[in-house]
Amino acid sequence: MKIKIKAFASVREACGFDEKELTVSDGITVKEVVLLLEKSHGSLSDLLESLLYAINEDYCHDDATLSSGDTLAIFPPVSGG
Amino acid sequence: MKIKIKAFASVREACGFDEKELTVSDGITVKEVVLLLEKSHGSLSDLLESLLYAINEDYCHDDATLSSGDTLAIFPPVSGG
Amino acid sequence: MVQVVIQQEPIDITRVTADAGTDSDGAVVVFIGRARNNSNGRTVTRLEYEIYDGMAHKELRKAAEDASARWSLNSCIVVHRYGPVAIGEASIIIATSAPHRDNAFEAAQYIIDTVKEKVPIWKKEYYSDGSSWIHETE
Amino acid sequence: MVQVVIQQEPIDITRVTADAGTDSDGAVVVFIGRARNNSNGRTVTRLEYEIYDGMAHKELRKAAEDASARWSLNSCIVVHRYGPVAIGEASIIIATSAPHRDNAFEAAQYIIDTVKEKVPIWKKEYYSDGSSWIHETE
Repeated sequence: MKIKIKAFASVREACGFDEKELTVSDGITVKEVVLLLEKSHGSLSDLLESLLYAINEDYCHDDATLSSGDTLAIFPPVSGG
Repeated sequence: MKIKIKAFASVREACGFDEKELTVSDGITVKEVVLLLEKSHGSLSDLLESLLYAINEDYCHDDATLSSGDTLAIFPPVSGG
Repeated sequence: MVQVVIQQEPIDITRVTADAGTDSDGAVVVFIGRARNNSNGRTVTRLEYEIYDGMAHKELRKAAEDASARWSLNSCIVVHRYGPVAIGEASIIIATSAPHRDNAFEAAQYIIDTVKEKVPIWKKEYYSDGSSWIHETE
Repeated sequence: MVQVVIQQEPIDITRVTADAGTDSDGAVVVFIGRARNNSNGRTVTRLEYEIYDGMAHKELRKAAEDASARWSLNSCIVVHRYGPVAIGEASIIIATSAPHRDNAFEAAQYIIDTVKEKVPIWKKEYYSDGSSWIHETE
């Protein structure tokens, strides 16, 4: 199935993209997607511990499973204000 | 000795003056001045319990003693802001 | 910078807000006290503030200086009006600025609390059928 | 009235402050977050904010609506910028109004705390010799 990945701030810079389509196996979890990304974007490792995730603009944990067409956003702790 | 009395807000209205010079005996206390005023301005009685006092623009208690030339201000609880 | 003004004229909120804050400040907090159109269930048509001029200024400055020292403010501006104040107009503005927001918030709250407890200013509410002095804080 | 805006342009502080508050409100609290010229001992030359557009708007609106309901605000306006922000400029403004001041203060603090915890916006500080993403709250 296809999902969309969005990356922000330091994660975007580590991954080298802000948005990307990915073909993954059905029922994949957020954690598994991140491990996939880490293989091709090693510098993501430094950020792993504090990463935040959202599926379709709702925060989720890394054990959430993705469905076809979902947008998974991956980003560091926020610092607005 | 002579002292000056200043009255504000509901106290001013009860006393009918905003400022007045009074001749009093040496060493008179704030409380004694107020009792004097109450004799001539009966409506002051209703306010007595909550009155605040300042001598020369500094808050004081009703057992403070006055000196010649002092300004005694008498007023209800404040309500600015 | 501590600036304290007691004036009869309407408060220039834009100017006070613009004067608050320095380039080292991450936070400016502005508190605006306004004349409300109701009080204890009665319709208020206007307010009038009476002040003990010299002492009000002294106590207000003390509150602003204490807050500036305690919360390391870089700027602290307080303006209070006296005389008639129309509904919707500001009767007081307090603007505090500091590097971090908690300090600016706490200082502004301290100052308005102190005004309502210690600064010799009194509010009279006017209704369609009379008026009354307000003697208690909120 | 809840109004939430995310924009690139400088914030019109005067207009937001003027729009806040109704005739039933005794208190307006305005919080202005500003770009500071220093951070952890380094000189900051400018800031740049990145946002997750749709989600930032959603989370910001949720914070404003939650605060409005919880503290019975009559008005609540939040404006956050994205893109470059010069030193001394406002990156965020929060204006809350309520009949009594405690509610307006608590609501404004809740909203800025929530922004710093949950709204997907990131700050990058630029120095004379580099830049860095800010990942921790104050």
